[in-house]
Formats: sequence, C-alpha cells, structure tokens
Amino acid sequence: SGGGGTDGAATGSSAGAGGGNDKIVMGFAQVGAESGWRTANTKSIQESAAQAGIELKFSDAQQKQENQIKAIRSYIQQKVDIIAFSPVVESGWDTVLKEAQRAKIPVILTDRAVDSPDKSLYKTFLGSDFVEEGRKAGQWLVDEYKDSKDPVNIVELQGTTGSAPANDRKAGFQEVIGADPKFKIAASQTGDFTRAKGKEVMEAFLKSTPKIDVLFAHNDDMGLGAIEAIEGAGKVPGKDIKIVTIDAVKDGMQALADGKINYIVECSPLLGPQLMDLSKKVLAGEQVEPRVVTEETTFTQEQAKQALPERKY
Amino acid sequence: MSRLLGHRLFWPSAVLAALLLVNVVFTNGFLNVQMKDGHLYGSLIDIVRFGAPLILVALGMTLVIATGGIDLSVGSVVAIAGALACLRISLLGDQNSVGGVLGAIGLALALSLVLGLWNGVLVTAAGIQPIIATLILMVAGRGLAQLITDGQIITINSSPYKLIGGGYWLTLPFGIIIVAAVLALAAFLTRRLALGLLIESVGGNAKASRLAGISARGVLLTVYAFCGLCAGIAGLMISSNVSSADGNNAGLWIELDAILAVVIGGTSLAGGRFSLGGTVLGALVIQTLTTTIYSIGVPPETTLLFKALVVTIVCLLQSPAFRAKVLHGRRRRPSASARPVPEEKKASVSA
Amino acid sequence: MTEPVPILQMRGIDKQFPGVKALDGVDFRLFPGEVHALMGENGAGKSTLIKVLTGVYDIDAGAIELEGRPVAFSGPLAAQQAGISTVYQEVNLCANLSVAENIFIGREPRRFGRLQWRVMRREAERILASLDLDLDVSASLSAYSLAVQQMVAIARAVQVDAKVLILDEPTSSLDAGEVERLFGVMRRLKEQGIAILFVSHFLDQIYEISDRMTVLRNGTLVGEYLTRDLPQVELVGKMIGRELAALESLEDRRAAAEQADAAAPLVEADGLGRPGAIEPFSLTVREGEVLGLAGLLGSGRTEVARLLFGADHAGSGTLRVGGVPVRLRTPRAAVRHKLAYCSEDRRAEGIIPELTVRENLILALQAARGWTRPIARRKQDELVERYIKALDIRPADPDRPIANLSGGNQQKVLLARWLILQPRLLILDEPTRGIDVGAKAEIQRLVVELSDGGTAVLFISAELEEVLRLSHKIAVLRDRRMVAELDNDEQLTTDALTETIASGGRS
Amino acid sequence: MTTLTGRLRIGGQTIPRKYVPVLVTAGLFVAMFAAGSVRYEAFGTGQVILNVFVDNAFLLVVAVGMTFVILTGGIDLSVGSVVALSTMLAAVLLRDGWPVVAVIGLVLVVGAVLGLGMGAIVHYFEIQPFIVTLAGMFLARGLCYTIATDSIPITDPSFTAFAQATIPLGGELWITPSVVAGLVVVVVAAYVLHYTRLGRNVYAIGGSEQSALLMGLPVARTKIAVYTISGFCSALGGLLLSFYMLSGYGLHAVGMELDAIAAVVIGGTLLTGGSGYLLGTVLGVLVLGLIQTIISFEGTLSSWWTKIFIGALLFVFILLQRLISARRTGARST
Ligand SMILES: Nc1ncnc2c1ncn2[C@@H]1O[C@H](COP(=O)(O)OP(=O)(O)OP(=O)(O)O)[C@@H](O)[C@H]1O
Ligand SMILES: Nc1ncnc2c1ncn2[C@@H]1O[C@H](COP(=O)(O)OP(=O)(O)OP(=O)(O)O)[C@@H](O)[C@H]1O
Ligand SMILES: [Mg+2]
Ligand SMILES: [Mg+2]
Repeated sequence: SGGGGTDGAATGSSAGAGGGNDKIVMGFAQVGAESGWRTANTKSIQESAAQAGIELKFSDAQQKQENQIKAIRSYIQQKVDIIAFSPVVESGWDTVLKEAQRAKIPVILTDRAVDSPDKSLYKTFLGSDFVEEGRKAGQWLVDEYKDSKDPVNIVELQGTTGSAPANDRKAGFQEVIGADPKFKIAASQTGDFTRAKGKEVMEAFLKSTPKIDVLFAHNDDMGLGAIEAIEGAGKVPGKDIKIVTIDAVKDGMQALADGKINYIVECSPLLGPQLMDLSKKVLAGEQVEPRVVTEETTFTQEQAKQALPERKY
Repeated sequence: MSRLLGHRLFWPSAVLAALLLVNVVFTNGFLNVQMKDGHLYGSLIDIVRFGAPLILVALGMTLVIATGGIDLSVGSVVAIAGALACLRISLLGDQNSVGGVLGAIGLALALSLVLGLWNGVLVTAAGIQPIIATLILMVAGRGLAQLITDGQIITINSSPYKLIGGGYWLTLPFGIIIVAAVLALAAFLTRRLALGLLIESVGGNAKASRLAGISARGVLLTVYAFCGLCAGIAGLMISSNVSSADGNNAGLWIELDAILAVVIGGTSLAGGRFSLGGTVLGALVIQTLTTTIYSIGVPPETTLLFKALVVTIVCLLQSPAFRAKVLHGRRRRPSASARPVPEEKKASVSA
Repeated sequence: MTEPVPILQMRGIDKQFPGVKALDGVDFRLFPGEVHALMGENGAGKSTLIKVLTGVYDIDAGAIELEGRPVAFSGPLAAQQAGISTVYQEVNLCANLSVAENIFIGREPRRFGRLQWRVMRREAERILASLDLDLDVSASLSAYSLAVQQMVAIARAVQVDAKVLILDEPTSSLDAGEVERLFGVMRRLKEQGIAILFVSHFLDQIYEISDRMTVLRNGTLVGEYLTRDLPQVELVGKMIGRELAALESLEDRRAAAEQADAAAPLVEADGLGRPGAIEPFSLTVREGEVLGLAGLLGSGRTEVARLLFGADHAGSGTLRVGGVPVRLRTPRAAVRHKLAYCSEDRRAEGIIPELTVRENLILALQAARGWTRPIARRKQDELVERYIKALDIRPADPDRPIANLSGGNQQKVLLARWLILQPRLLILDEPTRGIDVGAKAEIQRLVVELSDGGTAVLFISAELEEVLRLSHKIAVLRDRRMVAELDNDEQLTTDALTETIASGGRS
Repeated sequence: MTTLTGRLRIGGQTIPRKYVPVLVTAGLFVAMFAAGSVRYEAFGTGQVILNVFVDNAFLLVVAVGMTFVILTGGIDLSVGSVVALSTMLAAVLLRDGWPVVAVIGLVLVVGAVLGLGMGAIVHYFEIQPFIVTLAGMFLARGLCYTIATDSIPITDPSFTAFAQATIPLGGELWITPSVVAGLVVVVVAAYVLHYTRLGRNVYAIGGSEQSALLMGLPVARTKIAVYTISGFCSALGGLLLSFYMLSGYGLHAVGMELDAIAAVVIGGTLLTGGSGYLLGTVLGVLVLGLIQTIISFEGTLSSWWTKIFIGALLFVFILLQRLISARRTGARST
C-alpha cells in the first residue's frame, strides 16, 4: 500500500482507447469500502476491466442492500450489457434480478451468493466459500493438536455480528472442531473485523480467560490487533498462543512469515480477471459453470515466507 | 446523605461502581494493578487506556452540546487524522525520526482543527443547523479518510508514533496523560477563563446572550475547532494504538458513544450547563460496560440488549422524576427540582 | 348580610422550594362575581399560590376546595377542565403558532374532528376586536410585541366559559387604553358571576377594579380586606411590613430640563430607520439626560431602542456616538461604545435561565471583557453583593439559578447586569415591568442618580406618569413613526401627553 | 441563529415567511433534477423520478414519523433498528407459516408499542429523547440478533407477489404498491398535522413545552403519541422494506435514522421543534434519493469519491437553501 491515488475515474478514461460501440459496458455494484480486503477487490475489478477493454460503471452501496438494489436498478435503466455485484446479504434479490432478467441483462454474482431458489436469475456465482474457509481453519487446528490429549482453549474473534463471512466462518470452524470434545471455545466476541477492536477484545480476553491456547480470528486485521494485545501482556504470539486467521492480506502474511501467526486461510479479493473472463463468455453466449470457486489456498509460515515477495496486497 | 443521593453524578458513579463489581466477580484479580516492565498493567488501567479516545471526543462534544449544537463529524475526523498522520509517517525515510513524526502529528492536528472550524463556519456564518452542518463532514470526511489511505490500511512501524496510543511515560499509559492534559486544558479554558460562562450562556439562551453583547460566532468557532482538535487527537491515539490507519472503520459510530457519554454525564442536549467531570465519568461508564461485555462473555448477539439495559438503568436512576415516582413511590415530583432546570426545557409535572 | 359561599377556598397551603419556603400556611378564598386582588412584594408568593392552585406544582400541605369539593389538580389541563382559566405571569403562549391558534388551541372549533380554520380565524378576529385589537390573526404570534402577546393571552383566557379567571400580572406591559379595555371585559365577566383573581403591582389599577384583596408577605398571609376599607398607604405598609415614607419624594425633574440641554450630545441618530419596522427618525440623547419614549402599544418604541443598540440592522440613516459616526452591526459593538439595553422581554431576551444570579449579573461585563479575561472571583463577589444589596434582590443568594427567582427579582438582576457596566447610555425598555411599588421607587431613584452622574438614559414605559416624572424630554411615537419631541416642562401633563399620542402630534 | 420566528412584517404580496424554506427546497430540487437531465442522458425521464419514490418509499414513511417527533422538539434514533426488527419479525413469522395479514398486524403493533414505551419513558421520567431512543435503538437491533444473525429470505407467495407487483401509469412509467402506501401515509399525516388537535398540539409543544403545559394542552398524551406514531411508521417502513428486499436481516437499515433526520431537516424543519412542514420532509427524502441517483448515473466514482460527492452535493444544496431563504425573507442579523 502507499500513496498511489488511482481510482475509478482513471478507469473510465483509460478504457476509452478500446473505442467503438461494441465495447462491453458492465455495471458493478460493490458492497462498500468497509475493509482493505474490499478495496483490493474493487481495485482488482477496476484494473482488470480496464485491461479487458470493458467499460465499468461502478457504484458503492456503503454496506446497504437497498443502495445496491437501487444501483442495479439504475444500471438496468442505463441499459448496461452485463451486471455484476457482490451481494451485501444473501436474501432479497429476487425482485430486482427479475427486473434484470426482463430487461435481458445477464447477471454475475461475485464474492457472495444469493439464496434465491430460482437459479436462472443469474448466470454464475464467482467467489469464495466462507464456510469452507472456516473448515480449513478448523482442520488446521485439528491437525496441529492431533497428538495432544489436553483440552485446547480457543478464543474466537468474530467478524461483524450478522455479516455473512462472520456467520459462515464461525459455522465452518465449529463444524470441524465440534467433532472433538477437547476443543473448547472459551470466549467468543465480535471484533468488527477491525484491528482496534481486535486488540481491545483480546486484551479483555487475556485478563478474563486464564489459559488461552489458540486464537481464531475471522480476518487478519483482528488477528493483527490481537497480536499487539498478546505482546502487551508479555506473551509471545504464535508460541504461547497459536493464531489462525483468514484472508492473507499482506500485513497478515508478514506476521505469518515473522512467526506471529501460525496459519492463514486465503480468501482472495482478486476476482477481477476471472470476472472479466466470465463476462465475456456470458456475453458471447458460451456456457459457464453456475458456480466458480476462486483459486484459493492456505499458508503456513514457510509458505508465507516464499509467497510474501509476490504478494500484491 | 440526601444531598449526596441527589447529586447529579451520584447515580452514574454508582453504576460505574456496580459494573466494576461485576467484573471483580467474573475476572480474577480485576482490581490488581501491577508493575510490568516499569509499566502499570491491569484491567483498570486498560479501561482508562481504551477509553481515552472516547473521553477526548466526548470532551469536545460536551462543549459543542453545551452551546446547543451537536457534532456528528467526529468519527470522520478521527479517521482523517489517523490516516493523514500514518500516511505522512509511512512516506518518511526513517519512520522512527522524531522530527518527522512530530511533523506528521502537527499536520494531522492542524487539519482536524481546520475541519472543526469548517463545521463552526457552517453553523455560524451560514446558519445551518448543527446536525446537518456536521452531517456533511461526517459523510464526506469518511470519504476523505479513505481517499488518504486509498481504502487500504496503512501500517507503519514507528516507535515515536506508537508512544501516543500504545506507549508509556512515567509508568502511565501515555494516552492517559494526554487525556489528563486535554481535560486540564478544557477545564482551564472554561472554568478558569470565562469561556465556560459564555458557552453556557449561548446554549442557555442565544437571543439573550447576543443582547448581552456576547459574540456567539467567536464562541461557536472556538468550540467547534476545539471539538475537531479533540477528535483529531483521539484519531492519532486510535491509529497509534494499532500502528495503522484504517480510514474505513476508525472512529465509526464514535459520535453516538460520545454523545451518550456527555448525556450520562449530566449535560443536557438542549444546551446550557455542562460538566466536564460528568462527561469523563460517562465515558468511563461506557468503556467499562464494553469491557464488562467482553470479560463476562456476553454472546455477541446479545451485546446490544445488554447495552440497552445498562443505558436504560443509568438514565432511569439519574432521572429525578423516576426516583421520585418509582423509587420513592410518589405519584409526582414533590416540588420543582433543585437542579437548575431551564424554564423552557422543563417538562413539568403532569399525570 | 350573609356572606355568599366562596367558589374557591384554599386552607393552610404550604409550599417549600429547596431553600425557600414560598408559601407558609396561606389561606385564600374567592367569591363568585368579585375581582379579588392578590397583593404582595416581588417574591411574596403570589405566582406560587396561583401555580399550586392550578396544579403546576404540588402542595406540601393544605387543602383546596372548588365549589365545596376538595380538589387537587394534576396540571393546568385538569384545572381548566374544572373551570379555572388562567393567564400566568410572563406570556406563556407558543410564539411559533398563529395568533388565532394561540387563542383557540386545545379547544379549536371542529367538525367531525376536522379543525375549522376559517371559523377559528373569524372567531379570533371577533374576540380581539372586542378588546379593540386589529391583528392579522393568521400571522405568527412572534411577529407581535410583548404587549400584544399579553393581550392575546388575555383573549385566550376570557374566551372560555370559566367559573374562575386568574390573571397574574396581565397588565405589566399594557398602556392605559389597553388596561381600560381589559377592565371593561373584567367588569362584564364579573357581572356574569365569574370570580376573578387579579395580580398587579399598579395600585391605581387595583383600586379601580378590585373588590377585595388578600395580602401576602414573604409567603405568609397578612390578611384579607375589602378594598374600600383599606387605604393605599396602609396597603403598602401591610405589603412591605413597614411604612413607605419616601415613595413620592422624587424631586420634580422638570426644572433640570434646560440644564441638560447644554450638555454634550452623546448619541445622535439621523434618519435612522428600518423598513417595515420603524420609519426614519432623528433623535439626540445628551449626557446626563433622561429621554422618555411614549407611545401606544406597538407604536415602535422597542424598535427605536433596538436600532440604537444595534440589535437590529438599520436600513437607513446614520448614528453618532460621542460625535463619532458608528455602525452598530451587533449589540456587542454597541456595548463597546458603552451603550446598554435592558430588553422588555426578560424571559426571551433577558435571563439565561439555567445560570445563577451571579452569572447572569456579570454576564455583560464578562462579555465585554472577552472570555480570555475572566473576572476574578473576589471581584465578582464584591460586585454581586453590592448590586444584590442595592436593588434588594431577594433571596439574596447569588448562587441560586435565576429561573427560580420571582419575576420582579429577575428584572432587578437584569438591571444590575447593565449597571455594572457603567454605561454612557442606558436604554431601559419597560424596566419597571412586574416590579413592586417599593422596588419601582428604587429603580426610579436609580435613574435619577445615574442621570445626575452624567449617564444618559433612554426610558421606555407604558406608564406615562413614570415617563413624565423622570424624563427631561419625551419623544412620542405613533404607528412606528416618531411624531413629536417634547420638552418636559410645566405645561406637559399626562393628559397633554395622551393627547399628543392620540393625535399623532398634529396639533 | 436566525429563527423562523423573527419579527417579520408580512406585506401584501410577499410569500408568508414560513413557507419560504419549503418553496426554496422545492425549487432547488427541480433545479437539481434539471441539472441531472442536462448532464446525463436517460436521466430526464419520468421514471427516474418515480424510481426515487420506488426506492425510497420506506424512508419516506419513516421520515414522516420522524417529522412528528422532531416537530415536538424530540428525536427518535431507534427508527433504523425498528425497521430492521420489523423485517426480521416479518421474515421469521412468514417462515413459520403465519398468515400474511397477522404478520403485518403484529409487526405494526410491535413497532407502535416500542414507540409507546419510549415515549412514556421520555415523558414520565423526563429523560432526554436522544438517550431513550438510543437505548431503544440498541434494544431493537439486539432483538434482531437474538432472533437470528443471518438474513432470512421471505418466500411466502402472496407476500412476494405483492412485493413484485407494479402499477403501470401509462407509457413506460410504473410505480409499486409501496409508493402508494408511502403517499397515503404522507397525506394522512399531513391531514393529522394540519387538521386535527393532535397535530396542532405537536406544533405547540415544539414551540414551547412549558407554555403548552400552562395552556392546558395534553402534553403527556401528545408526546407519547408522537413516539408511538414514529414507532408505527418505522414498523410500516420496515414492512415496505421487506417488500423491497424480500428478506429480514439484523443489519438492514443501519444508519437509516440519520437519513430520516437528514431528510426532515433538509426539508426545513427545525430540530428545536415547532416549525416545519410534512411537504418539506417529502422533498428532503426526494433530495437524498436524487443525490443517490445522480451518483449512480455518474457511474465512475470510486467508493470514497462517492462519499465526498454526496457530502459536496448536500453542502451545496443546504448552502443554497440557506442563502436563498435568507435573502427572500430579509432575515435579521444573527
Ligand atoms: N421553581 C422555583 N424553585 C425555587 N424557588 C422558587 C421557584 N419559583 C419561585 N420560587 C421562589 O418562591 C418565592 C415566591 O415566588 P413567586 O414567583 O410566587 O413570587 P411573586 O409573588 O409572584 O413575585 P413577583 O411579584 O415578583 O412575580 C420566591 O422567593 C422565589 O424565589
Ligand atoms: N396593534 C397592532 N397591530 C398590528 N401590529 C402590531 C400591533 N401592535 C404591535 N404590532 C407589531 O408589533 C411590533 C412591535 O413594535 P414595538 O415592539 O417596537 O412596539 P412598542 O412601542 O415597543 O410596543 P409595546 O408597548 O407593545 O412594546 C410592531 O412593529 C408591529 O409589527
Ligand atoms: Mg409573580
Ligand atoms: Mg415595547
């Protein structure tokens, strides 16, 4: 990260080179800019649209579903060629998606799914699987402690209460560790996906929970905040308390490489290139898979050291 | 005794004490304060340390509210100040250079002051209602903060900067020292100098104040600028605490907590009389509540219910009408209250 | 002659405010068809008695009976429903509503639940016309001066079918004509058998209208008397608890008129005006001169004062202070030139209700010094103590919120606020409003003293006698135009002045 | 502060001062729409305006309730959460197979009762509305999460059918039943404010609560009534939102209280109470909606420029509104 000031405005003009009326116009309704992850996601989409010669209409819903619906509606009105969006929540899209269908504008979902029973409303869903991420985190824990018989005390830093990643990651994690009674969640609290909250909640955990073996944070940022709290309490993160997080942002990878985090499950925001490919295919009338999972992996400390230099964000 | 019970700050203090007591039960050694590496360490210290930004913002807010206004933009100013300081520091060749860090801090605080003044100008010169005037900056300011950070989290590694929110000085967390200094400054300006009288006068009766020769404009500009500055300092503290600037989330919704602190502290939102001590107390109640929620393990889904409950209890206990009607079983308040209740604002007895 | 049964009877009423016993075992009774005056100094407890009667405050002890039945109203609404209609001291109307609404709100004419605005406006006009007022009833009340608002409040109270009508200082801002009209209405109501409780500090009015009076002193009952049995001097004695010797001893100011003429002009207005508010006028106030402003209600006296003080922007004309042209854009600028203005509307434009007496007292001085130069505590104490004593502000506790003082005492605090500044020109807009006889004499004496000491005073009062007694010169306003400026010499009498006011200075 | 209650001499032809802010707001709104039509193609159509209604019907209803509260000089911060709670309740109950009518009835009752409770606390215990409704905000949002933390789809056929119904207006134009509901609420509320005692008492209390009390107005009843109305409107707004979203979710309508307050205040209502019109509120909602429409037509703004742009538009709008109103009325100095 740094001082680079590129933003959407640049995208429109640079794409002008493509010329001609046949240029694809895509309307993209983003959730908001609530986290670094999200911003990287936005950036990836803007950049790859420019590269692919697609004219991008972008709107930011500021975390509100109604704003997203409005934006999609206005794309329909503006007669864009294709609509893509990351749903704020899963439910409640049928009406506006039907409008899009009526206007014969194909729709692609990114990042999160919608729970509509009518699968014809969108062409495909491109994104990560939050439940799976939670499972991966849990699986690591199970593997890590498979030789130990002692109870394992876990504290959990949840994402924003009610948000899909928080709900799903929690559920996936629970599903895996729930199988073994030695895993015990000693405390669980929301850290709103932010470092500051992560640190504050962790400080409280450190005092109220006598023995903490493992910290599971729903994203890197909360984990990074918690690391500061752990260090402040005179403990060594990664050793005294093992830490597993999700996302793999650059700062998180750095901490992983430094040995302060033990394991990170990747949740990549860089959906742009895949999205543009899919869009072109859809508009060309090709058949696409209804569910495209982003290529994601997991990182151990060693893997992080190797991957770090190429990490874009 | 009845004087004590009737004191404005008795009941918030009692609630604070009760909350602390709950913690004592749930957390071993809650009241312990130990020396660790020459720092004071313990839950009580933590409460003040984490509460420090809120106290700061609430102090500025107190003065604004006392003039009859409100400042919704503090959260955005918090984000902007942290973002700007961290951006400057991240661009430094040597992030540990004291001069460079001071420069960054100075710049961020100057900008906060200017933003506060901007609010003040909208309220005084343009005559826009404070809530809307500051709503403008609340919305745009968040964008500004994100613009500065490019929507990412700027992580820095600067030990001088770390001092502000995460460091210690003379065994005390530095944040506590800053709060004490700002509190002293605010108390000096308002109680030692006559700013407080003029603020209360403008907030109590703007028309009459004007006729008494008070320039509301000057008072309001000072107050909004001070509020901006406080928010700026809080912003530095928050970002320094985690050595990073998060333009998206820093200070989000802090305005609500700050207003809550002010009101728990006994200052009326209608303007007029204010109490800095009360505000500090109010902020501590809120912070202790937050800590309590974490440490007694309230599930995240019920956090808000718990908060609603405690806020309601504090306010009810604080209300003389409630105490008279419910606690003392009287149907109505026996007489006009001893509190200086402004004529207009007094919702008098009636059944 | 057997006494009729009282419609209202209060027995042994106690009311304690923190630190003050406002009422201590007060008995009071009111008969149908009488006008009963409640008398007492500022702070004697008159308004409190009225407020406990109508349920604004609870009583600590005692009993209230209405038509023989014990009652305890939960609030003005309940009192009103029981047939008690009240005009409280200070205008208690909603300035944001229209005049018509202020008269009717709570009992608007309706059809099938729908308000009938047209009927309401017509009725309001009719009621006001019966009080000789011609107002735009759909304009908001705030467009009118305090005196008009007071008339509207009266119109509201007399418009209902009530058994008991309570008027707490309804005439404090009214001129003689308005008072007469009010009395006309009161007499009519009285003939209909309505019981009227009336509070006023104007003894002449009391003797003109009342049949019976109850005197309070310091929250205790002094006694109940038939008006015709109690000479004015004795009444005053009973109110203040001693003989008031020096009341009428103010020397006649008239001789001094010429002498004042020689003094240097202090404030000179030339063609000063404000469209829609007051037509351009020219006026000179000299050092040590008392200039009276006379005129009917709404004639523009307050507007003159506000323009001189920079409270409103002048649309035309120039102003010179001490010979130097100035532009007063704010009151602050005026204060810097040592002008002071004590507004007629003490509640809206005077007191800061939550602040203490001390803070209200030093406010203007502190404002003039700026907030960076606080007044030392010792200096404050000294000033406050001096003025509390000088003006006999009661209770003499500087740390009590001013909102808890009685109306008259609040007025004194406001006066003191400006006296502390030692202004060169003191503009007093109805300074004796709501002030008792003793205090009124004090204030009048103060004006004389100030003027002797070289301070110029612009004196506005609805009471012509007072204006005549104090002023060297009198400017007369009518219909927001300055129509005459008269020297206050032997020929000028109340009647002559009234004549000038009425004729608009044409004769 | 220049207030609307200054001494204004009301001349023959000049517009009564009290209507000036609303008229200015309306004028500016039209100007903004015109500017949008010039700048963006496909903007200057009737449907764009209608969409502002379609997309903001729920906000409109919520803002109407808020107008009542603000007119008395109070404030209601709980509206956003009550909206969310209503969507949640509706979704859960429908999922459990309750009949639609019962669900709607229950949701409305719950909203009104919450409002009633807050109003009663505000009045009888003399606690500042800000705090009481802030606690109400926590409470309602907390209740949502205790019901469920995830978003619950609404699949009830009649509910969805109604939600997806459109009312053609001829040509290409259409609206939804929600718009009709919103407008009905506006008309009823305007009638109540102008033609009933309750409405006038609301204004009186906003002017001066103490005076209202001394004039013998039913202050208690009125104050409690406005919070009840606001609670009811929030619940109704929540139902309209659940038509709009077809889901119930605890994170719906976060921050909607600010939008509602902003709409009311932009519409010229004074936060201190006693002055303002419902028409102003309608305009306020439309202005906020139009700003959003402009943003989405602009199309290429990044997330942060979006916010800065919203702030800037708001600023320009309010500033012009202030300046023009002040000029028109020859306001007194402040
Ligand atoms: N709300 C209150 N709280 C405390 N003290 C009060 C309050 N209202 C009145 N008092 C005190 O009660 C006493 C009686 O006041 P009251 O207003 O009844 O006097 P009053 O006879 O009406 O005087 P005035 O002629 O000046 O109107 C005064 O000493 C006053 O300071
Ligand atoms: N009878 C009336 N008819 C119409 N308007 C009136 C009437 N009385 C007062 N007003 C309005 O109230 C304003 C008050 O003027 P101002 O306050 O300067 O008068 P004043 O001479 O001080 O009278 P007052 O004795 O009422 O204080 C007038 O300019 C006018 O607009
Ligand atoms: Mg009185
Ligand atoms: Mg006057």
